[in-house]
Amino acid sequence: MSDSDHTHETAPVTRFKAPTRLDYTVTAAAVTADFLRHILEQRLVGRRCPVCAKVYLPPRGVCPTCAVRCHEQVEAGHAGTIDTFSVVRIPFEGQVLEPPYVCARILIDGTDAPLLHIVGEIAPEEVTLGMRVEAVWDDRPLPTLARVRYFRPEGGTP
Amino acid sequence: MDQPALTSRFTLAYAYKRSLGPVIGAFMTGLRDRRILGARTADGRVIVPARAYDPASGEPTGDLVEVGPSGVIETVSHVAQPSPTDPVQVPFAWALIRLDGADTSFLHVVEGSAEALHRGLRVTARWRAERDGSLRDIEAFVP
Amino acid sequence: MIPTAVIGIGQTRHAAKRPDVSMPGLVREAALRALEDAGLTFADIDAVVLGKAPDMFEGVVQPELFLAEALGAVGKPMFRVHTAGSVGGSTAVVAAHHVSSGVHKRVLTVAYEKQSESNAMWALSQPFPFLPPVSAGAGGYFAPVIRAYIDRAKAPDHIGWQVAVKDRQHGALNPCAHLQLPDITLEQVKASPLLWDPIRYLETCPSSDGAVAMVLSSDASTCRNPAWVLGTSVRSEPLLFAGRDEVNPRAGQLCGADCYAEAGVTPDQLDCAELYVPFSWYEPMWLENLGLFESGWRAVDAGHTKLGGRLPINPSGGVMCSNPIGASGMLRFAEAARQVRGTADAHQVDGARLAMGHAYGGGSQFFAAWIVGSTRP
Amino acid sequence: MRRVHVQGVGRLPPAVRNVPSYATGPAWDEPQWSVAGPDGPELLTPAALDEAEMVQAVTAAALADAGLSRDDVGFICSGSNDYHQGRPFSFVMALDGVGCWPPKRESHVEMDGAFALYEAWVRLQHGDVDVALVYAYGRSSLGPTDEVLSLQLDPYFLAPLGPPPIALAGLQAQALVDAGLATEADFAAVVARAWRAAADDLYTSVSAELVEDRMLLHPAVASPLRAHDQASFADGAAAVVLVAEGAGPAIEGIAHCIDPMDFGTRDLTTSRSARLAHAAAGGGIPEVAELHLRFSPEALILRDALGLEEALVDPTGGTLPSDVPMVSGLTRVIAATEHVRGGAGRALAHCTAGPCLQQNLVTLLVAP
Repeated sequence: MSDSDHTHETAPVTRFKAPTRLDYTVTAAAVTADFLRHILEQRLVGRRCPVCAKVYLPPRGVCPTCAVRCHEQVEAGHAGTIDTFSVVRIPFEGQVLEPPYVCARILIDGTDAPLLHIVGEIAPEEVTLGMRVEAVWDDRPLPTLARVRYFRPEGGTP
Repeated sequence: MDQPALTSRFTLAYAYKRSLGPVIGAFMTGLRDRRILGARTADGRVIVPARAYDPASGEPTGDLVEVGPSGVIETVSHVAQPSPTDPVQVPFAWALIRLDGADTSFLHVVEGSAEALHRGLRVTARWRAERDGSLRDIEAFVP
Repeated sequence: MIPTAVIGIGQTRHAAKRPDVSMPGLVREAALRALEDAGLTFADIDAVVLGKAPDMFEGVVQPELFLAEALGAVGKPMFRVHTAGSVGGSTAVVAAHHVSSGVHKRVLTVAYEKQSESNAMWALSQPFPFLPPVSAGAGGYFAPVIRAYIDRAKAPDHIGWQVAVKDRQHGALNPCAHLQLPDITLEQVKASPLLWDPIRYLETCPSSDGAVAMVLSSDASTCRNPAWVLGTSVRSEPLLFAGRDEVNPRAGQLCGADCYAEAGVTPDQLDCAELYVPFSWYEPMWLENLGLFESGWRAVDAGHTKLGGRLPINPSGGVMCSNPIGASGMLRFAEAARQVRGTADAHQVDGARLAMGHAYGGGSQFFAAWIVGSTRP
Repeated sequence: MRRVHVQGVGRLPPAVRNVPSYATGPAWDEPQWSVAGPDGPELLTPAALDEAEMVQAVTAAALADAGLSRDDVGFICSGSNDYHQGRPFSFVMALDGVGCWPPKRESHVEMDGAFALYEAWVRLQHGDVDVALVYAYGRSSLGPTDEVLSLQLDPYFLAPLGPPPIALAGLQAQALVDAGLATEADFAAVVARAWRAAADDLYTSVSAELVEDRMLLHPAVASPLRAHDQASFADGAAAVVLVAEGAGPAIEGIAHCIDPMDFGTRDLTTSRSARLAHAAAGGGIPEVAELHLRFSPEALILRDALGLEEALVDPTGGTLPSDVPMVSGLTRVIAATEHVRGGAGRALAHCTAGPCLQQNLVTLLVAP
């Protein structure tokens, strides 16, 4: 037994902390890598399913309803329509933006399924279903969907 | 692919909080107080570490019983080069130790060279000076 | 198919934190109560089927492995299901099939979550490289769907408040329920902060620690009041695809239809239902999705879904009162069984003979349901 | 019980990563996966495919092998683990690969795909569906597979000490040696034979070789085990189509069982759960067995527990040269299926989970 003893606690032990840390190295699959390279060039390029002809943005390696691989790349527009949205008003762990902000499902022109993104340059109360919005690009060359900083009302804020 | 792959590092890290309940809590409290506790099963065996249930049957256990802190190595696997996450940073072994008074063996580490450690060797717990109620309150077992 | 019955049910007291128990302690609290209710011990059980949501909530990989000892599964089959939020329901279905198939006679099924070991929001919002950032949180995912429902159904705002009040009034009759808000009012719900517009604070479920267990058996001879499993179903669809209707998902409709067909009943024959409603607006949405009412919000507005109403929904208080995620679905299934066994105590629906349990998960894409009855099929 | 048949199989060859540094033989190229492209088969590196694409490749292959279409499938069940992929709900996006539309009866286990196959078999016994599609996918290339496996350990009594998988396997191996049941040379022989067999197997991408008499010269990592005694991890995916009343190899029995995790209450020289699972699956001696090995000593324990004395074991090389997390058990079923298709009368497929063979599943396949 140890001679010195610095432990003076007498209350029962009821819990302990268990720190875990796992480091991963992730490589973007080819379909995602293509999309992100296009994003760097300020282009939104989706993929079309060879069976149902639906266009997905971000592109999908496999059509989720037809289970076939999608190879054909399709240039989408930089504007779209708000399918639906919510206003995030609470802070939470892991959050990137300062609330309140509008999180919307946007159907980009030339695509068939909505993209989840942020709507900016407009008061949350002013956002409506069916509103037309356009991409505002970030100046930084981010190889992620954050290259589009947010979407704003088409033609800029009135 | 003729273009370079996009590769990114990603870390999943979190400090989970484990609440212990009465029996695991008593065991950890015991370690902090330099005591190793087992639990007596319905058929009279003493299992270590103490748990609220018999691992073999799931049935509740009864009294807590102090065991060790010395015992005998039952099985040993030697590690010549400790990794930074290992409990000790000198040559050591992972060992199943039958503590005095226990009917099951207890997994911990034993310090020593491969030549020095073997089945049947008597070892005893060396306690950490700063203890907080976890298995690492036992720094290692030593011959 | 071999007739299968629920002959034992146990659940924990649900709370934001259960610092008084370990994970084995939590699951045993439910499992031992279920065994006691069934008049059995672990030795009588042939197999254990465990469900819970992501391992990352507690930071233990495949926790069924270390929990085998606590659940008396040593020397037996131990099975683990994970289908996101619907997991508790899917797990009960898998357990029921273990019996109905004739593979086992008596199965213990358990579902749990100990969310206080971490922060669920953290576990779910870890930004993964190259994926679109999830910047909205759990409510942020479902709030746009709720907005779309409100817009489509032309539902008035107070429907969400009504469900929030009704479920908390029901939960106040259930001593196991986490939230105890017997005096909650519409005004309080209406005045509570908007979290994810249109969802207000009091229209959301809590985050809970809890577990639930059931004993399923092909031998109900020792049970005075078994709940017979008349129909089971699971249906899934992809998360995101062109033309997907998340307000009224096809997988949910088919899950309900399968379940009615297997049970040989029509929705109007049900005496009550426990539906997976983590945000109050999901009650009217699921009422329509499952074909229980043509207009969900009008049914709520008319009081049809209250205890004493035409079809009481979530008499236990539901997910709106207790949400140990991995267990939430199985709690719905177990509460449905309690109703037809006549053991639902203060939240008993008088004379309930036929009840439905329902769960969903992922982005409203994984569905599970069962219908239980007091009469042997 | 309904007789259930393995009607179709599909898999991606395992993409192996951590081969022992002292393995010899021809250097192998980075493995490539052949998947359907717009103009015929396309060769891609594993990293080029996302999980949905991996699942698509194997499920399409299994359905084609079975001569069935997606519309014929009544139930889908999959196996995977979030931690190997590094994110919660990884199975949600993978579901895209199987085309779960119109909505299917579908379920998922946080276990090896062999357990998904077990659930599908139970579902076929329930009787409401006749065709089930099972798949599994896993990557070891993304993260620290050993550390993920260590997070399986009891979070109160084992995980805080952090023993790596090879340390626990080392204790099991030493228990065998102490009991006089095996020697280090026996372990080396298991490994050398597995790698030799894998080099001859068309399906594996491994062509490295371990020379038996030189293997013991390398230092132990956790005595008596050396680096080569641990399976090399790989990426991969696999799928199986099960049908009731079909023509393919038939499932004679399938069962699983678990031991305590607590090593102090187990006899590590044997596997009670493997023996019980084998008995529950019908027992008997197979002609050929495909084992899910994480460490070489497990071959000796399973040979005894599963009664394999007379059986041909792991003619494909098994999992020591290529262990795909959450997939290896299902690929054992596929390998066993192919043995029966090739004329074997009775084949055994094994799957394990947890430290030191804690949980075991046994599938017995026979000619239809």
